Amino acid sequence: MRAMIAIAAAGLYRRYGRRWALVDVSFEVPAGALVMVTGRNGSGKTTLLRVLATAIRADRGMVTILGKDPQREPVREKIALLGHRTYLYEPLTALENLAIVARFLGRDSRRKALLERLEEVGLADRADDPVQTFSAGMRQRLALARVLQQEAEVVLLDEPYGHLDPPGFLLVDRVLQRLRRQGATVLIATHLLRRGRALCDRGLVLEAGRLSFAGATSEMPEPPGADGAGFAEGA
Amino acid sequence: MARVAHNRTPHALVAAGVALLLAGSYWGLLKAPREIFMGDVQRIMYVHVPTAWNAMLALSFAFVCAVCFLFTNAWKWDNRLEAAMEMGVVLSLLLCTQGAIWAKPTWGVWWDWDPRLTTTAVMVFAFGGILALRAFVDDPVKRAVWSAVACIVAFADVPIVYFSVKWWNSLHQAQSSPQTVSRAFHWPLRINAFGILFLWTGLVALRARVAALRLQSEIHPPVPEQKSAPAGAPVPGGA
Amino acid sequence: MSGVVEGGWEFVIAAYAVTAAVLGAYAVSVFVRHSAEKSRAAGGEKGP
Amino acid sequence: MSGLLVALRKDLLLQWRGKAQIVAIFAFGATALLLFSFAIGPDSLALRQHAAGFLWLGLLLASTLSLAESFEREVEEQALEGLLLLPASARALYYGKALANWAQLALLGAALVPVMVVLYDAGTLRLLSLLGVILLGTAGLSAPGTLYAAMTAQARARQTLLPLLLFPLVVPVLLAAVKATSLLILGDPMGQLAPWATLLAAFDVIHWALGGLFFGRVVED
Repeated sequence: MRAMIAIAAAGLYRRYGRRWALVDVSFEVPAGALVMVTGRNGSGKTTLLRVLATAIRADRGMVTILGKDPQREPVREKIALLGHRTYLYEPLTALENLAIVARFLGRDSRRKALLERLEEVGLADRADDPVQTFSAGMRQRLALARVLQQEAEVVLLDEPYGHLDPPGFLLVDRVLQRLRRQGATVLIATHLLRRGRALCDRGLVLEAGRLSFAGATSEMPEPPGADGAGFAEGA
Repeated sequence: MARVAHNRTPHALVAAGVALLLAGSYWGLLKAPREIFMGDVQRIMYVHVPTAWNAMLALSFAFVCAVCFLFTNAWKWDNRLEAAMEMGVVLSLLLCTQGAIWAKPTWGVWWDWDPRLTTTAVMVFAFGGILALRAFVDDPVKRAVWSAVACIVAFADVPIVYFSVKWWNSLHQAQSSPQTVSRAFHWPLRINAFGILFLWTGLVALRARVAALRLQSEIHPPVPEQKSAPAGAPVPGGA
Repeated sequence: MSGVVEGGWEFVIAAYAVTAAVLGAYAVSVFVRHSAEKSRAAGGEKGP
Repeated sequence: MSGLLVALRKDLLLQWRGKAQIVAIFAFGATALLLFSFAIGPDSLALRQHAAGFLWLGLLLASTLSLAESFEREVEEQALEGLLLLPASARALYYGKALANWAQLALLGAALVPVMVVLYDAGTLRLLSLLGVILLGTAGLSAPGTLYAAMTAQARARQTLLPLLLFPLVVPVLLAAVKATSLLILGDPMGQLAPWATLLAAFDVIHWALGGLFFGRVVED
């Protein structure tokens, strides 16, 4: 039997004003795959992830998530997005931010369960501090915990390694591997080619809004100037 | 790419409107007899009342456009909404000015908090505020949806504003209304009413074209290499 | 005594003048904007 | 229903964390009341006569600050978008926020009453009726205010836009609330309080319904 398709994009176009951010992007991702999306700054990675997460609409084309049209059928609860913005409430504590998500989704919002989640991202000792006292890296960890709190089947992570320290890099690696074991379909947008190659089985390369490569990460072309020398990939 | 129609109907409407207005004003100013109680000042009514009808009509059309936009998401309704709202604000502003000019010789003050006139003034600010909102939102989709919503909410507010001002100012003397004038006074009123109607429909049609052209330059750059764009996809633009 | 408003032609003239001025100015502005947008759209299509 | 309670709880918690802001907004309103009396001069009769109008003007000016503030937290890290993607119902989010804003504005109004009594010598013993008028009036500010704040929070020149859009719309609230409060302070020989309260209630019903109907369209992309 053919593997189920978790994410299907067909002819996606999206523009911002006069500029096209996505041009005719089509691909399919089988369920359970771990896929990296790469490309230079402004090549459309963030736009692609936001379109897939239904945060923004495509101007043309069709997104299918787990066989459903997310604009019409209830499939949003199975998608989680880690975006450039953290989706956190600054004046609230780490624990309260997670509790809000848990309550909206009808999940266990007791302190013990939420603390476990914070433990996972190494923030248990700051559980009762407001987010506005957090550093950028700590916010990223909390945003990651917020995404994990959704327990989604399709997880879209936009630069999950952003702002993180070397232990944070390892944390993201662990999270990705765990998501894969649980059978989630994961798409990460990242500039860390070596790391992405090691972790992911498939890769997508965007160039000025167009998909220039889709296939196994081992066959992925080196983008010009990205020979690894300029990329500090941490621990 | 949607082409903006180049037909001349709006120009013809504007020309017809101007001609009717000239004829109606000639009749109203020079041929119609003096009114018994109001004297010559009554002649302001031949232009004031038609303006009032048409201001309300233009804002009602804006409301219809807003509802149509929210149901269809078609850009033409957004273009028409922008045009009709602007026209409605201009006509309402004109109405307030005429009302002030009418109030001075009649009641001795420029502004007397008459419910109809006060409601019109509130509408100028309400719909003028929405036009300001449009100017400050760069994303065309958000601009269209928000102004349609704001237009519906403001329109729903009109009767409440009217009744609240009416009760608030209930000691005010009864207003003379055009229904009380004799048949001889009807013709200039009607001719001017149709004159303004033709004028504003023509102007709104033209203004909607302006909006369509601006929208096209804003959000409709040519699709790079239109090789596999699916057919039937929504294309913005159009008057 | 009869309450008839005498005179007032200056107000009548003012009302008609204001109406003509406002409608005329708005009409001119619409025509100007229309021709400006049309020539801009035409220029954009001919551009490189 | 449970979504509404979760949203309301979230907004009340956010307001609790921003209590310093609420105190500052109250101070702004009280300052406005003080300044209005300077505009009239030390004429106790005239001040008493205008007390209700000043109270509601002060509340209206303060309300734009508190309404705008309530969306500040939603847009700075796009938390509102995060909740919509969960997905949380836009209607629940709207009513949660509008109820929380209502509570805050009513509290603000109640807190400004003693200031009015002291400054203008304009008190009333019909405290329950006064509370009712404040509740009805602030409900009329909160429903359209929450809808418009959601728009203007994401626009340029938002400090100007919110009052520009909101003030013409809430003219009936201002008229009716001022009249009703005036009747309570200066006496109501004709029994005119009920029609004004009814007008406020009608405004509230219409705008609370419209807000819930349209909020989804306003915040969804």
